[in-house]
Amino acid sequence: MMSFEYNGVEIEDTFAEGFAMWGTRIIITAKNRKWANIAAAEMTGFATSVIACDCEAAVEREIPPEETPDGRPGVAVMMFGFSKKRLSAPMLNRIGQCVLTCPTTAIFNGIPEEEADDMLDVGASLRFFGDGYQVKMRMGDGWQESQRYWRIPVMEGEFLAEAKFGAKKAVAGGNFLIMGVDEDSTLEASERSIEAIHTVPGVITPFPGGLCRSGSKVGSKYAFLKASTNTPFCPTIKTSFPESQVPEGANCVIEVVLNGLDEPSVMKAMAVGIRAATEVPGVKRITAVNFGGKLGKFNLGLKEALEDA
Amino acid sequence: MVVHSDVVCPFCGCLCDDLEVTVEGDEIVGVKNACAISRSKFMNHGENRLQEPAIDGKKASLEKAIEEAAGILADAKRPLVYGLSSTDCGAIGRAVELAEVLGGVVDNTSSVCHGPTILALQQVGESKTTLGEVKNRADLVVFWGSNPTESHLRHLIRYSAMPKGMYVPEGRKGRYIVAVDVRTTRMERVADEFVKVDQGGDFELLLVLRAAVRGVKIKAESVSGVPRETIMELVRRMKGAKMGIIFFGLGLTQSDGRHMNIDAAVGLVTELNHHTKFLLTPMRGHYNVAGANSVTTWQTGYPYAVDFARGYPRYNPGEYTSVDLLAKEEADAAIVIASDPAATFPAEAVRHLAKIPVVTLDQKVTPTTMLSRVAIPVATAGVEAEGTAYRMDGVALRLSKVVEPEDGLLSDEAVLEAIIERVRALKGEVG
Amino acid sequence: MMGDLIVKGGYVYDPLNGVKGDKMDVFLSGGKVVEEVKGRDAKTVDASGKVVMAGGVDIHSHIAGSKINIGRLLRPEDHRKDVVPRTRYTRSGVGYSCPSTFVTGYRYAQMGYTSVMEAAMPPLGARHVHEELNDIPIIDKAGFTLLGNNHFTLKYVKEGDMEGLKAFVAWMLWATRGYAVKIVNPGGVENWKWGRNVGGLDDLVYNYEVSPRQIVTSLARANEELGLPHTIHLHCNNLGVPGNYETTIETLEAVKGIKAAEGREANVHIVHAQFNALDGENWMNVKSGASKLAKYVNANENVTLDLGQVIFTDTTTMTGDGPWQFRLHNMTGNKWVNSDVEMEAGAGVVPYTFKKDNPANAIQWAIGLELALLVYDPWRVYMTTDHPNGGPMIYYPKVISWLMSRKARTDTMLELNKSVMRRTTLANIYREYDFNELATVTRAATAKALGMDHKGHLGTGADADVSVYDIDPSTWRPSMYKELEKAFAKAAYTIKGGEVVVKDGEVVATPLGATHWVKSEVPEALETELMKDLEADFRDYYTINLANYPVEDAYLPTGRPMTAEGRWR
Amino acid sequence: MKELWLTPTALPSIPVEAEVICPDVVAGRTLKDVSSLEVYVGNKTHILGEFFEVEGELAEQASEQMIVVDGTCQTVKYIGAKMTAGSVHVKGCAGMHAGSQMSGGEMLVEGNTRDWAGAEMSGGLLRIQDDSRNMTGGAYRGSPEGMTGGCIVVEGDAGVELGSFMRRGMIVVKGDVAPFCGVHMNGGEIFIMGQAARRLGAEAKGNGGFIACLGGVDEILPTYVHETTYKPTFMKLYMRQLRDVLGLEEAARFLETPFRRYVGDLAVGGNCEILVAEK
Repeated sequence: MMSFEYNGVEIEDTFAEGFAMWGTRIIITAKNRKWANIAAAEMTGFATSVIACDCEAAVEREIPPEETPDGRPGVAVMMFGFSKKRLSAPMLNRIGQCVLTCPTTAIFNGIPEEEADDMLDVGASLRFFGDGYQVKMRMGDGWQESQRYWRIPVMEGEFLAEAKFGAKKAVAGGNFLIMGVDEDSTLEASERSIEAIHTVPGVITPFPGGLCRSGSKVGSKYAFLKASTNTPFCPTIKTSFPESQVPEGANCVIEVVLNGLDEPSVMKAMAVGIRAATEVPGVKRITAVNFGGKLGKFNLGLKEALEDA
Repeated sequence: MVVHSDVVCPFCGCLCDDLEVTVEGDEIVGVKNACAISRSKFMNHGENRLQEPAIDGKKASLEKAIEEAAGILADAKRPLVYGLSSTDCGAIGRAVELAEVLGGVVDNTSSVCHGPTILALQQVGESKTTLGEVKNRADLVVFWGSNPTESHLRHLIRYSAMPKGMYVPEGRKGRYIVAVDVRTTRMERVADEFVKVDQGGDFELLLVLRAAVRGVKIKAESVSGVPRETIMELVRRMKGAKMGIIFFGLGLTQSDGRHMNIDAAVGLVTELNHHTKFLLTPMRGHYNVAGANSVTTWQTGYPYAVDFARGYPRYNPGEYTSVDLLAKEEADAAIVIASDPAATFPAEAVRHLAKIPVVTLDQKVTPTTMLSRVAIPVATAGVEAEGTAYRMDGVALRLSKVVEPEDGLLSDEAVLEAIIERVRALKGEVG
Repeated sequence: MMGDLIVKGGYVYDPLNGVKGDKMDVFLSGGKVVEEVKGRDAKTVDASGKVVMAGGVDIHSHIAGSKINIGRLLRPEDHRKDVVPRTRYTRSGVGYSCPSTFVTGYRYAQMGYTSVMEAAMPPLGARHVHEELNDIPIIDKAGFTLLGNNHFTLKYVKEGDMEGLKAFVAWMLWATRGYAVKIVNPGGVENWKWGRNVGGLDDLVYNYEVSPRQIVTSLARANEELGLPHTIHLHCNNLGVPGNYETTIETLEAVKGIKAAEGREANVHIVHAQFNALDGENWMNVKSGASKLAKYVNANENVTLDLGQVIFTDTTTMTGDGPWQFRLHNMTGNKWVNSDVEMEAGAGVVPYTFKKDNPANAIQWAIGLELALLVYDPWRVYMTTDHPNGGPMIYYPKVISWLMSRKARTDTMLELNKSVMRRTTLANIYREYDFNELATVTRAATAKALGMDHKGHLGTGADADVSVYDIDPSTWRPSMYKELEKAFAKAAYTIKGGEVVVKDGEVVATPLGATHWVKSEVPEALETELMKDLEADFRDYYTINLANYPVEDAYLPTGRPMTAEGRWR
Repeated sequence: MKELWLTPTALPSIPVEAEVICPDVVAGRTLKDVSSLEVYVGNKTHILGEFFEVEGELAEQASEQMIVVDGTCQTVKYIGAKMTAGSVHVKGCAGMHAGSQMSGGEMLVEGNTRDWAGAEMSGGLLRIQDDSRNMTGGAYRGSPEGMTGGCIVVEGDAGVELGSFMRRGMIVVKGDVAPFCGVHMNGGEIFIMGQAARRLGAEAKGNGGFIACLGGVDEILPTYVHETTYKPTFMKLYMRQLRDVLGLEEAARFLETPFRRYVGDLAVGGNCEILVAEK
């Protein structure tokens, strides 16, 4: 495989294979940062990969009070699902179980209608939790952009939820693999990578801490298994696995996986992530995972990403 | 000597139709069955009469007076036609036509009495009946802010309290009568129960009654000075009545809250109809104020405060009502028919009335005729002229002529017709 | 004195006289249609290329009296969207669902209608009705006296005193100057005075212990034995209740055997049948019962009906059916007026909007048209909107287009809630009225049903009421329904009593039309008995004296009595 | 925006009905045309130019048109009525029906307005910098729908029946409000920063409607029940809107204020809210 050098690190001239998903952004606010973060953490729990989770979700960023609709500390959470329906169902469940239940929180749409490809009417179902005592709140009718909220009475007070959330045709499956000489340098590079990625709006990294150490490939020798460990990149079987792709001198590989609202954001996030990784000594090579373009419609080339950035 | 029987009384909204009027020559010498006010109206119809047509207080011929009146009105930009509740429907129809020809405003006395009743009706409706239903069925009668012992003297006897009816054969004993008012009136002696409500507190009491009828638990110890126990007892009575009715008067329409008081009363009655039969009826004052509303409505779509300035009727009490037009110094001429605004309107309105040319048609000398540029005496409808009048409940009756008017005295209708004809001529509309 | 008039060269549709679009002249003289006019000073109305018919006769409308006036009073918000300025010839007013009196006359005349029946006159309110009728210019009018819940009716029915009932009906028609016997929700309105209703033909009226069945059959018999020109004019029980087509058919079965008066087959007229032809159990699963009702009507010649066609608009409902109006108020939350009339009747008024996306409304719309198209004999089904209940009468041209053009129906149907396709048969009906049938359902048949021999046709001796519409039937096709609508909205000419009152759609003269009423002599002995009865009950139960009850001659400046010969025992 | 200047010259004592003072009417005309637009005084027809000096520029589209009325016009009715776009600026008082039934655009009245200002409004912004009288944002007689959208800001006091039969939209009053505010209300929001007189929310059905009393209230109807006192999150949204969009700085004071929540009108089975700021 062709490769090129970037910041002294070998980058394979390959591409990450992104695929289409629907993505949304929810802004959770609360009385203080603590409760906003707790709600966000709960809501994005167990949402790493649609292989076995109902959706992919993660915190995009924390939002300072000045920028939230109600002036309280906020967190932007993004969620991705394979269709509008498979996005709104987990949204409803997770908002219902993790945010509605969490003291002092409120939720707001994070993708304005003019930027969205569609609006998901989560409030239409969520409101029923009010058992008839929910109140429809309208703002701006006839003189500003019309906004709709539901006010649902809860024991602690009132849960305020915006009725509709913008959804976009988004890109999931952005990734790159960092291969380092040892665990310390690889982990360090990966963490820096994630930090950098979080500076790019519209992108999340749904795996633990943004990182996936296992990787995965489609299928397995066991017929009942949909996916299994990414054998070509496992250093411990570097020799015994015939087509291993772990380079000489590399003893640890960590995958960075990211989803974004659009292709440019994902590309940009990959670029800043890769660049941050290359700055850590001990990183041997960086590559990306794809399936020959059979799985997803986005070919997110590493070279293009770095060149554009 | 001639005895006219079944004569309709042209005094109050009761329009009692059982009067016996005895006439000798041209004089009424006796009135039977009538209340004191009615008798006095018949017996004294000749007193204090406006003697002859006058312009600026000086005697004039009828033709001259009509000519002058037509001139004043035809020249005006914002003429007001007002009064009409104490004359017959023929005159009312003509008054509407006059206003239309003039491009002016026609308004009647409901503007200052039961106008709020109409505004409420237009908001929420009403549930009403002719008075016979009350006589025949009502076992609960509520008088709210009305005192028939002083304003509608035979109401209690003929319709609402005393009469034996089809399903109330016991008469008074078959009915429970409640009076609600802000001060003790003679109704306290008539009623089985007198509920004293704080001044300006009717609205709250009506709302609470309605809520209680809906089954809402009332927490307040008292509302508008009425203890909770009294309220709950009243609600129990209302829901338990076979047929109940509320008669309301100016105590409700002209007190704090005005049309909203009636709105709330209508709401209470509507609510009660989910449980039993309940109705309400306004106690209209002038004998044909209901007719004034009726005629104006069928001719224009609106009951009072109708503006023809744009060639078609427009309606807006508060804007086209007489008191507002006068107080805002908007009207520049007025014709008053069978009414005495100079005695009854607020001072600021009267002040402007005194400034503008006024034409008045009346039988008697009144403060209004005295400030009028043109005053034209007319025959008394229901005594000296026939016509139609509408009872407070909307029943139309034929007014009779029991004596001939003095020579040359025309009815309101005839004078208005003559004025319309002259105005048309002045505006070049003849032919 | 009016001059003679020749309506020249139009396509004349005069179904009663078998004229089906022949090109011919109509001669008018002395307020009548004549065979020919002599002399040169006859004026000519050029009708060439146009449709000529007798003036329209509306058999069921609400144009005068306390009910419509309550509607007017209640709805200033309705008036302001349709204002009518005064002109050189006409008074100003307001239109839409509760038009003022003057405008009512003008608008009917502008559509080529020259006679309109006020379908509900409470006797105690008759004076009021006549006052308003006298303020409705141009058109001829008549009021139908409400008798189905009258104390005396119930009393005579209870006593089984048919002769007493007949005498009372005859006297009432005189006292109110009424033209026909109107029955509204028999028994239900009396029960409403206790806040109740009747649920079917055999429920009992409180205190009187008589059933709607007895009331209807007795009044129908009395009506026919009195030889009144029109049959009973019946607003059935259970109006607006899904499944009520059964009540309607049951009612028709009940009157079936009653011998009709001489000269006609019919013994009952069902009003605004659309509201009484609902199938299903509730408003959620309501469907059309029109085909079932139509089937019954096709098989039974004693029945006539009018449509009560629904129009999709904001309108004002008003009926003598108090309990129904309360129900409607509770269904809609709209403002509600109830108005009871002692000893006799009642009424209710509620604003209502028929909406295209409302499944029930879409079905109701279809039911009216199904009835019109599935009843084969146009002489027994008449066009009305039950103005303003189904919709304001200004929409008659729209109804005409639906009757005459399947395309017009389809175009409307496509905008409606889909239930109209599934729960009615309208989409499968291909019938389209021709001009002859239209003339039948709008004038010839209605006049005939009313027993007005001088109306609804253009034969010699008929009243000189003629309408001319600017549409050429030789080139018109059903796809051109918009042109049709336009032509019937504004008549090229309307001629009333031989005088041109509308020209090019504008009113040019406003004579006062006649008020028709029926005079039926009562044998003296019976009348004496009746008066004794009336006097006693008036004294005890009414709030006005009997002497002040009958409408005085002064209220009938243009009264036109028709004499009915009764059969007495 | 192009500015058309109308300077009142000699206004008669009888009100002038000038619904032509509206961007939709003047846009696309010439100054001469505008000057000869019909206005009504009593039963007579006049032209605009008789009562106003007409100067300035005219736009093709209403949305590009601003009308400045340079003076006080208490007796001029229907200014800005039924406007759909553009802007009207009255540098004085305006007569009855100012901005009534407007559906878009902005109208500013520097002085006070008479009855029915913004009545049956469905969109746009009407700002009155002094008092407004009765029926502001209300329904005309018989109509079951008053305001259905848009925003009215009254910087002075407001008269009775403010927002009657309101269905949607927003009204903010900086001063005091007379009785029967929000009567028959069925949606929409009303904010009262001064003192609210009694009988507010009478016969209100609710449907998401509420009245927020920030400056105190004389008396709550007995058919409203007190539910709780809390700090509603949603109120923060409105207070920020008042402060940031409408420039009402005082609103910031209520960002952290607890509110007493009342619900009614139980007489009509309603669930309208009255929220009273705790002092």
